[in-house]
Amino acid sequence: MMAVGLNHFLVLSALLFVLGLLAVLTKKNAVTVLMGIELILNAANINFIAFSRYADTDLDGQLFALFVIITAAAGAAVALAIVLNIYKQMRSVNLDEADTLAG
Amino acid sequence: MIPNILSVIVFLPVVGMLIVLLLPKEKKTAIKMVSAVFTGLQVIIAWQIYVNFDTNTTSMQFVEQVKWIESFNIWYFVGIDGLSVSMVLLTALLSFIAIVASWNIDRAEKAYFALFLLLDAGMMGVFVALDFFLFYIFWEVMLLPMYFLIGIWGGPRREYAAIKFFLYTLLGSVLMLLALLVLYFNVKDPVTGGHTFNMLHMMDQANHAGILKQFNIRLLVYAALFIGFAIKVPIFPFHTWLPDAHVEAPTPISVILAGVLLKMGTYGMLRISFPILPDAMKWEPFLYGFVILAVINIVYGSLCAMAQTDLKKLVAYSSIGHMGVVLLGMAGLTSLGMNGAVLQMFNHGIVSGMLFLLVGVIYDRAHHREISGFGGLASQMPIYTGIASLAFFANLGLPGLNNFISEAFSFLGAFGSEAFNLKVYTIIGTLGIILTAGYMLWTLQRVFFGPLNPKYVNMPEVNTRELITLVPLGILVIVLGVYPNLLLNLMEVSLNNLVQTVLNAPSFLLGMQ
Amino acid sequence: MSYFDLTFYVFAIGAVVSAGMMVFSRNLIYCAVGLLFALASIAGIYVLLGADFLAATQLLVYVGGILALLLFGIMLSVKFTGVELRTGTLQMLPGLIIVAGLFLLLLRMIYRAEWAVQTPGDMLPTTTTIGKRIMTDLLIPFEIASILLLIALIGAAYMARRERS
Amino acid sequence: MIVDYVIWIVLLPLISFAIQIFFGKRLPRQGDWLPTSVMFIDLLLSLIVAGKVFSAYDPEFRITRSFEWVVLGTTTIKFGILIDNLTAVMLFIVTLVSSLVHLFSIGYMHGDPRYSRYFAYLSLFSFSMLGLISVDNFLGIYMFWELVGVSSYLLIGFWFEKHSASNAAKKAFLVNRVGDVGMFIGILLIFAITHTFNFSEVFGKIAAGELSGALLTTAGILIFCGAVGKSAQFPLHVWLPDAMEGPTPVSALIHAATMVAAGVYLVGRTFVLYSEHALLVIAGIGTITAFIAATIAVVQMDIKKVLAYSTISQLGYMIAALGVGGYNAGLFHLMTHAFFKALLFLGAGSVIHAMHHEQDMRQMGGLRHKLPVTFATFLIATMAISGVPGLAGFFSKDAILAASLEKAMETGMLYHYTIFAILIFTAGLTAFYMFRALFLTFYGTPRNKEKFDHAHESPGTMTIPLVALAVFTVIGGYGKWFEELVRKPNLQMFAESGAVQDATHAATEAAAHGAHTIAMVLSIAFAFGGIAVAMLYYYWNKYSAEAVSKKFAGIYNFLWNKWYFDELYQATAVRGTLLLSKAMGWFDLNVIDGLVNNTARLTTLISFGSGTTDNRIVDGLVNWVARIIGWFGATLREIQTGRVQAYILMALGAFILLYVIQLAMV
Amino acid sequence: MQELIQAVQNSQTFLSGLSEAALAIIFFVLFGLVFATVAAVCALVFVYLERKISAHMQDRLGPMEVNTGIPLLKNIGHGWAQTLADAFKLLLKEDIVPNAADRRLHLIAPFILFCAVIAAFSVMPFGEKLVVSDMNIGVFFVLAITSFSVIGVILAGWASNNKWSLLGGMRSAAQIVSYEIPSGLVVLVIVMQVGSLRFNDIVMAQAGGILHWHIFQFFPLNLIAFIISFLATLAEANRAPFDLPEAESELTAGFATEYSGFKWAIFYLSEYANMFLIGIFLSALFLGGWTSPFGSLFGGFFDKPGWQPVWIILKAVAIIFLQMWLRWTLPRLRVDQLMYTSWKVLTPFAFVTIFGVGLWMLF
Repeated sequence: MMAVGLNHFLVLSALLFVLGLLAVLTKKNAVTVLMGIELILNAANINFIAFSRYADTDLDGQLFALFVIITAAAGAAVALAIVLNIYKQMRSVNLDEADTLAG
Repeated sequence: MIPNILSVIVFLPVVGMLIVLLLPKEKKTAIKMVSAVFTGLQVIIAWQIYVNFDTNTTSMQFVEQVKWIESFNIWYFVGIDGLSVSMVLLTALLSFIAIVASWNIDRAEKAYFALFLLLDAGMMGVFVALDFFLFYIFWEVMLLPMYFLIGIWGGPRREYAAIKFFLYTLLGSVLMLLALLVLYFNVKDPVTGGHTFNMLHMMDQANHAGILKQFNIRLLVYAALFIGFAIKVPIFPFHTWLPDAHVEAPTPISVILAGVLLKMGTYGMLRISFPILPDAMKWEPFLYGFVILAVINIVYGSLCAMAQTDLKKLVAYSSIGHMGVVLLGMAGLTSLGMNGAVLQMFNHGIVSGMLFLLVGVIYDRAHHREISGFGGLASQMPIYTGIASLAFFANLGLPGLNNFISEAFSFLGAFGSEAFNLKVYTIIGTLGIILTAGYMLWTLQRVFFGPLNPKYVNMPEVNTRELITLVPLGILVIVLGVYPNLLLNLMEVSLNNLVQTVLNAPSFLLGMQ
Repeated sequence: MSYFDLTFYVFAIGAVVSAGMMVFSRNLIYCAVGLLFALASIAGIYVLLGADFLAATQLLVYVGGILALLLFGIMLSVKFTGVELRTGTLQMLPGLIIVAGLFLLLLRMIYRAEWAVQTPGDMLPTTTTIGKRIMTDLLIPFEIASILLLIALIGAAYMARRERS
Repeated sequence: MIVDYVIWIVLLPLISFAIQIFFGKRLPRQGDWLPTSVMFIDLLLSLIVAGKVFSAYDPEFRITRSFEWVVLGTTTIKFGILIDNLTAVMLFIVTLVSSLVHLFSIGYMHGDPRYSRYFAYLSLFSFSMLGLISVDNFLGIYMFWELVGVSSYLLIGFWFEKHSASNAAKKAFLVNRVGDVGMFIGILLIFAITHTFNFSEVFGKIAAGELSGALLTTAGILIFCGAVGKSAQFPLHVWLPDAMEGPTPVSALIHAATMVAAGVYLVGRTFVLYSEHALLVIAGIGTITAFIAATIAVVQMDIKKVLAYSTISQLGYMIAALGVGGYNAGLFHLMTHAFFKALLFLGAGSVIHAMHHEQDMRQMGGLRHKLPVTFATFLIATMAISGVPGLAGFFSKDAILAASLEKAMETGMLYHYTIFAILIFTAGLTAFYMFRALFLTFYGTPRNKEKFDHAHESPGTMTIPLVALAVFTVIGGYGKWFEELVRKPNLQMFAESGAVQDATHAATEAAAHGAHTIAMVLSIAFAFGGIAVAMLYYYWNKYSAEAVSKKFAGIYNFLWNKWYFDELYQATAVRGTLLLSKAMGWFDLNVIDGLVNNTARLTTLISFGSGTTDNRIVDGLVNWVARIIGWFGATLREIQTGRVQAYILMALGAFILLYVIQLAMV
Repeated sequence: MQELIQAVQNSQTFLSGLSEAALAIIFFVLFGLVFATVAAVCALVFVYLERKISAHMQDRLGPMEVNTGIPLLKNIGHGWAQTLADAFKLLLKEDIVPNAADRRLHLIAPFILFCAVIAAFSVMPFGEKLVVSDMNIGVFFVLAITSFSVIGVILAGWASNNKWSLLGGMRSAAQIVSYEIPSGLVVLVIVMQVGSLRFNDIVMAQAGGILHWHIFQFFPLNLIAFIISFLATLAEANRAPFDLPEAESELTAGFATEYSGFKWAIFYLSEYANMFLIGIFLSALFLGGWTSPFGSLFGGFFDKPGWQPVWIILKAVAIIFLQMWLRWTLPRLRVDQLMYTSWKVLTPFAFVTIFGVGLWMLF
């Protein structure tokens, strides 16, 4: 395995991204979807930081990652509140049942 | 002298309308007062115009020219000359009288008076506009309120009448629009070289370019304009809207309809078709067709009038007859005939206005207009009979009253016109006088003389409000009858000039053959 | 294999495996735990990339906060305790195909693109520079972020309240 | 100076009319004194004018003054006054008769509800009549022509409650209008050619030959139509008998002396206009009218009707006289006729007044003792009209007969001889029916006892005018003044080349004298013949009129129904126009309006047609398209599962697809 | 870590041949074990201490009997081997797992908790050189790692599949999370004064005798900060007045009810390790860490590097004693009081101190 370079990190983040996406796409439970989303965000963060490390000197990437984390936290809180409300509404959190917006 | 007096006189009623619209619906008297005041002001301004009118120049007076729409070279171009001054006075006077006459309109007064004032502005605008586009706009503005006024406040078959009136005039104005466009695109603006709506430029044949040079196009445009105005006059085949409109319209509206709207057709012809397309006008087949239609109008109108049982319809048909005389006078292309025709337009406005008011008086009391329904009113209402007989005699052309003068001049003008041999037609036309006398006296006899109809034993005499509307018209009838110069010397110079320009205008005929 | 590579692979594999666990496991809690280890290993990767401050924030915020939140979410949104928390999957096959396709595309992109790569400098402590940058250039985003968090807080609290009452 | 008098003569009645019409009721005695006094002032003024004119005693006497009324570019229309001997005489006649009638009506109309308005109308009539006489141009004369028509309309239809009265008024006005239109066309023709209305200018142009030949004759005839209408000549005479519906003084004033004379005056005034042929036509119509009227008068039973027909026949005489060139004979007869006919009418009026508005002679009889003054004056007038020598009537009628004989001798045409023969015969007839009326009313036994007892002589206001008129009837005829002053105008007089004395005048003098004596002899013979026959039938009752009427029933009925003219006109003109107007009305209502409505219906039909086709074809198409889209929609709807994850999946799928395609393309 | 690897590689021992990565693994394992044992030993000592102190506080003797045969040690007496006995007992005790519980989670939970606490030690400064990994973000790392324990608690509560343990878990998780905030804020106060997150920088800032300790700077504010920090970290460790979740009367042992044997020992151990962590953490921040209280008084004798670990441990023990003292004197807080103190008392005061110190430093 050649020395760990930028591409490795990119591959890793791509892989994580894909896994997160898979979770979002396939998981029935809303909470797991949220987890999937968190994972996607982290994958993005890895990219940011990887580039901030390899591509430029100052820490813009890291700062951006920081803000991503902050917003993710806020997002997760609100998302979870919503999920709980859905639960209160429909007694279950399975996304395939929450299809009232069906066409 | 009020600066830009014409814009004031045109837009004064619009201001009035706005004020009326602002007033709450309940304040009926206030609405009526406001509209009366504004039309009164209009009469005063009209008097100003009359006094300050310079009677010996042929050029336009009180001219106002402001750039309106740059891109299409449309100007707010207003001005009056001998031809339109009488019409402006007539409109102002009749509007005021019609407002006073509509004092006992009881349905939706606010809308009524607002629409009326708009109509007034429209009419005034038509007579002062010198920019064809502006003319057309006022033509349409005048059309709409009239539709509503007939359609809402009219008699039993008002919708039918209103729609018929609207469609007819609309057809006319569509044709006029076509002519307008052809003229717009083919008349070179001497100043800028581009297109122009300015009528004065259109009148100058030199500015005609493009297809307007070909004679058959000119004929087409003249025909379109003719039909457009013919509907308004109305001329024989297009006249059937008039009786219905008159019968169904409320009294003050039919006063305005007969008094002013009919004159717009002839005014249009004199202002637009004659000067702009003189050769098309002088083209033999068109001219003789025009004269034949005029004569038909006279004879046919009088005969139909004789056959009517409804008083208003009778007056309507008599208007058709009298307008026939105007057309005849115009066709002669003599100064005497032309002056007679324009004077007839004014006089007929006064007389038919008076007749409709009189019919209105009876209608308000008896709520029906069947001639046979009345009888022997003379003994019951002497003053009313006096005024009515004055109006009736004026209508049948008794000398000493205004109609005679204008009819005589029109016939004299038509008969003696060198340009065309209208002698035979004029003689047939004079038949109209007998027929008019016939049905007028017959009506006078059936309505006023003979034993008093028991139903109307206690019919109240004409009240002061009605007198206010009738007396000034009566005075005018007598004064103009005795001394017509009051109006004639106003319009004489410009009408002679119009006749001369049309007579010796170059003919594109040669180009065609 | 340098120490650096080793740690990278450790963390990378840890992250991927736990992410896989999260995705494919049926039991909700296992998903949560999977996510936990994934996040932890990602924190590790941050350290490898010289973002020590971020690693700590990652741990603090993600693992301490969000994950706890998710766990709470899972527990509160379960009809009754004790039953095995099953969460099925939907349209797994198509999902897999699409996701695989996407992954290939990403890979292609990664290897095709010529990244303006520089040789990485040595790992400097980042906290001070981050602190300085936040307080100077990025003051406004920082304040906005704080407001965002406040709003999220209030929103979540409000919803939670209504939810309880 | 004289002109100012004339202007005042004309305007005074107008002023009194204005005052009377508005404030009549409120004036003391309902204002009857105002118009009457105004009339007497006018009489005085016209006497002054006459005096001045007679003192000048110059046939060429002529004063004109005019002012510019309307200026229109090239044509200027001037309006003015023309005074010459003829005007002076006419002024005198009109004012005299009018004032006497005013006086008479005070008594006659006493107690009428619309008393003041009656006098207003009288002064309006006087104004228009005086205006007519004094005006100097064609347009002016036409205007006053119509005004006179209107005032006669108002006066005839005075008692408009009576249906017959308002009908008569309407009839009068319309018939006049027909005549007026003829005249108007004539004026048009003249104006078209000469571009002026003024008499002298027109005549100057004719003299200069601008207007000549056929055009001149037609113009002449057309202008004569006006006269026919106004003076109730042959075709348009039907309105005069009906005009008797009006109050008797009105008939006296209008239908005896003044208005009807206007026609004759017009012909007189514009005599130069008539070419030879025109004169023939005029003479013809005059004689026919005289003959017809006389025959109808013979059988009339209503006293006023008799007088009406006698007026028509006398007018026929005057027109015939003018036609045959007896210019001053005709006009002289006009003057004398004005006096005795007015007298006859007023006499009849007082009889009717006495008999409480009974006009049928069959109810009268033996009134000579009851109404001595009326009887005396009536007798004088009857003698005058019959042509008994010594009275005014004889001189003027004799002059006319002489003129016609002279014309006959001069032209030697059978046409003129027949005219002379008819005239002579009608003279006899006139004498017969006048005396018949006299005997029926005043002699014999009273047929209506009850009315006879009530009859009493009329009050002073009514008898004075009778006496005055009687005086004029007697003295009116004497003196040659009329002949010298009222000279027959001829073209030369107006030619710019200055007035050339009429050389030929003397030559005709001698021939005239010969004809004169023959005519006089014949006229006296016929007059006394007629009187004798009348005495036979009605005085000595030798033969009974009824028997004759039974024997000649055919003729009698024919005459009794006024030669069926009324029915003729009714059938042709009146009903014709009404039918035509009904037809036109119907035509207008159904055909034109029908046309419009049908086009409307057509358009609705077309629109309905296009509507149906539209919604079947186009709509069909549209619906079909809609269905397809609906189907697509339905199928695609499955995709909208509502599950967020499905959407993301699809999005990503699409993204990959695009990416791949893009790759493939590159 | 890097230098160690370099040193080994070029030390020509049999180890240098290995790749860097292998060496890294070896070192990792090595350090892990060292810490685990040190922590374990300390915990045992503290367990014993706690038992004795609480007894004496309640005027009783505490464990006296348990002893071993080992010659020297047996005559210490006072039941010093009691904790050993307990430990052995727990190790041998049957490990019961509720049948419906989630076996794997049940197993992992305690270890997560334990790892969280042990990992925090890697940063603690026992001396200027005596620190495992002298991280630049030392303090922040401690906060981050301790937040792991929340997960452990939740999982423990959930995995034991019984209502009480779940509620206990939830409640203690809530408690830990809500007390994290004041402790985090208060740390900020110190970091503001020192300007760096490294422990050694903080400690060195307090060199020079007791007067230089942070607790005495900015007089009242830092003292308040110390108190808040002390209480908050206490609550985070679920100790004493804040130990509602384990309150015997209501929720039996809280999230640890279903645990027995070795796993329970782990819990117990991590609790005491946490106490010890708090001690060191607070002494480092407020009480001058490894600096001697005497500063240059005795000619800087006590300041020598050798004394540094002694001072820090002494201070830690003092804090631990304080904790124990609190435990056995104050009554337990109700849940709402618990939350109330956290949100309505500690956090506001923390803010006050931050502002106060901030303003103070400006002038």
